[in-house]
Amino acid sequence: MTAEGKSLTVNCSAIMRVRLLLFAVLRDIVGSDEQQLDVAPGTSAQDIWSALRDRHSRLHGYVKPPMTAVNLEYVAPETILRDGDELAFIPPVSGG
Amino acid sequence: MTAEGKSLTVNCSAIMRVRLLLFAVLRDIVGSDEQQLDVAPGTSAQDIWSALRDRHSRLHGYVKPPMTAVNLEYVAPETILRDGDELAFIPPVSGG
Amino acid sequence: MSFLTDIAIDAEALSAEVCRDSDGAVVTFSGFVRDHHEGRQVESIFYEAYRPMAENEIRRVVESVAQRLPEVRMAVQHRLGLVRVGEASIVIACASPHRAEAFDACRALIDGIKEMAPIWKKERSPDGEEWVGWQGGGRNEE
Amino acid sequence: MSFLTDIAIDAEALSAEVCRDSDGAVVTFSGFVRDHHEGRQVESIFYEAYRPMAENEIRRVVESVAQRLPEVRMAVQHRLGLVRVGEASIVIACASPHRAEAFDACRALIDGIKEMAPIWKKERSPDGEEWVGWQGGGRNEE
Repeated sequence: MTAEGKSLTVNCSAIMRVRLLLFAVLRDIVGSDEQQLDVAPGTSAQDIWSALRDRHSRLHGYVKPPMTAVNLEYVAPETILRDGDELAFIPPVSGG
Repeated sequence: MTAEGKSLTVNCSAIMRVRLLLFAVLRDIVGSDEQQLDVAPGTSAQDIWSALRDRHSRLHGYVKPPMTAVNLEYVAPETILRDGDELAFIPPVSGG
Repeated sequence: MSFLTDIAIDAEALSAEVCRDSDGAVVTFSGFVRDHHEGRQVESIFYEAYRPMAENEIRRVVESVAQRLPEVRMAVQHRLGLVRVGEASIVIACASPHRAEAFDACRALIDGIKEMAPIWKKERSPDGEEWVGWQGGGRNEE
Repeated sequence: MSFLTDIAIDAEALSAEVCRDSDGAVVTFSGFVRDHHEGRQVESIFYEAYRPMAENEIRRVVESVAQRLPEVRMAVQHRLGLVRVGEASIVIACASPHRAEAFDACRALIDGIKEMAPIWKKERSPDGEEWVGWQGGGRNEE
């Protein structure tokens, strides 16, 4: 796994593009609100989280992501991503 | 028991004065919203109701009054009245 | 302050009255005159009260809720006289730091007031007027 | 129609929007920014949302309540951006022929929206700013 600039690369043989959105405290931790990721077929949301976690010490304690959404729907973190997906990790919500 | 004009006399040896208030459908049935009653010591709210009932056919089926209030408080119909009391029979309420 | 009013109720003012900066939740209940009741068309409702007793009974309901839920601030206005379809006959506002208590208080207030306050309504429909509920002519004992 | 707004919410307009002449009850919930939270003084809250998903999730909550309580008409507005102490962050209005359903729907909506909608708040106090709740730095598995 390599990490160049702001882009987060999970697999070198990537042939799919996934858009990662980051909100609230996660955006502050990661330092950006959106990243374009090139990922290999078979990559799960959990795989992306694990890569994110490896790069940010405040996330080290979190083996699992808080909540995961793909294309505006809550999904299990094990969900396999597809080309063009919009992925978001949802920090615990506090609306209302 | 005698009934003259609008006043309702429960006992001829009356020495107490009670104010009877009538609301909503009861006022319409009785034809007045307020009556000054001369009653004997020991007269209960139930006694007043029974006299009222004898005089108005639409009340004949009601041995008991709907609800009874003396001096702005709900009371049991058996409550003995005292001089100066304000008595009201409360038809089932429908506020709100 | 009186719980009864002869003019239109200002719901917004009632909410503002109870809500402090330490309150996170305001729940309101508004009762409106409906355009129908038990199959009849309704044009307006005339509300009558045994005023001093209605004030007492509403205060008593408010006090009993306040005792159980001391963090909630409450306001109640019940309208009397002629109320037209679409106008509010009662508005209740409950403010609290948290929402559970505000919902609880608001529901308890309207239930208690409907049960206890000596207030009656006469419906006016195209066919005439009629007191709602008990109208005499029946019986309560065999 | 959007459930999210960047300007002050008009609670009265929201009630008027849902209430028809056949409705006897309107229950509203308003969430306000409080002047304190967990011992800290609060001056304002900044609300952020994953907007398209928040719209979807709120619509989903509304639809699930509508399916269970088909007689209730509902309106929801959640404010985003900077909201000061004493201003409403969310207003919900539920109108129904009878009050039980209106209370039920209103409570279910605020509970569901608070649980599901991807919306976050950052508190601004005299000491600085802080996201409420989860802030990283802990752990979720041994």
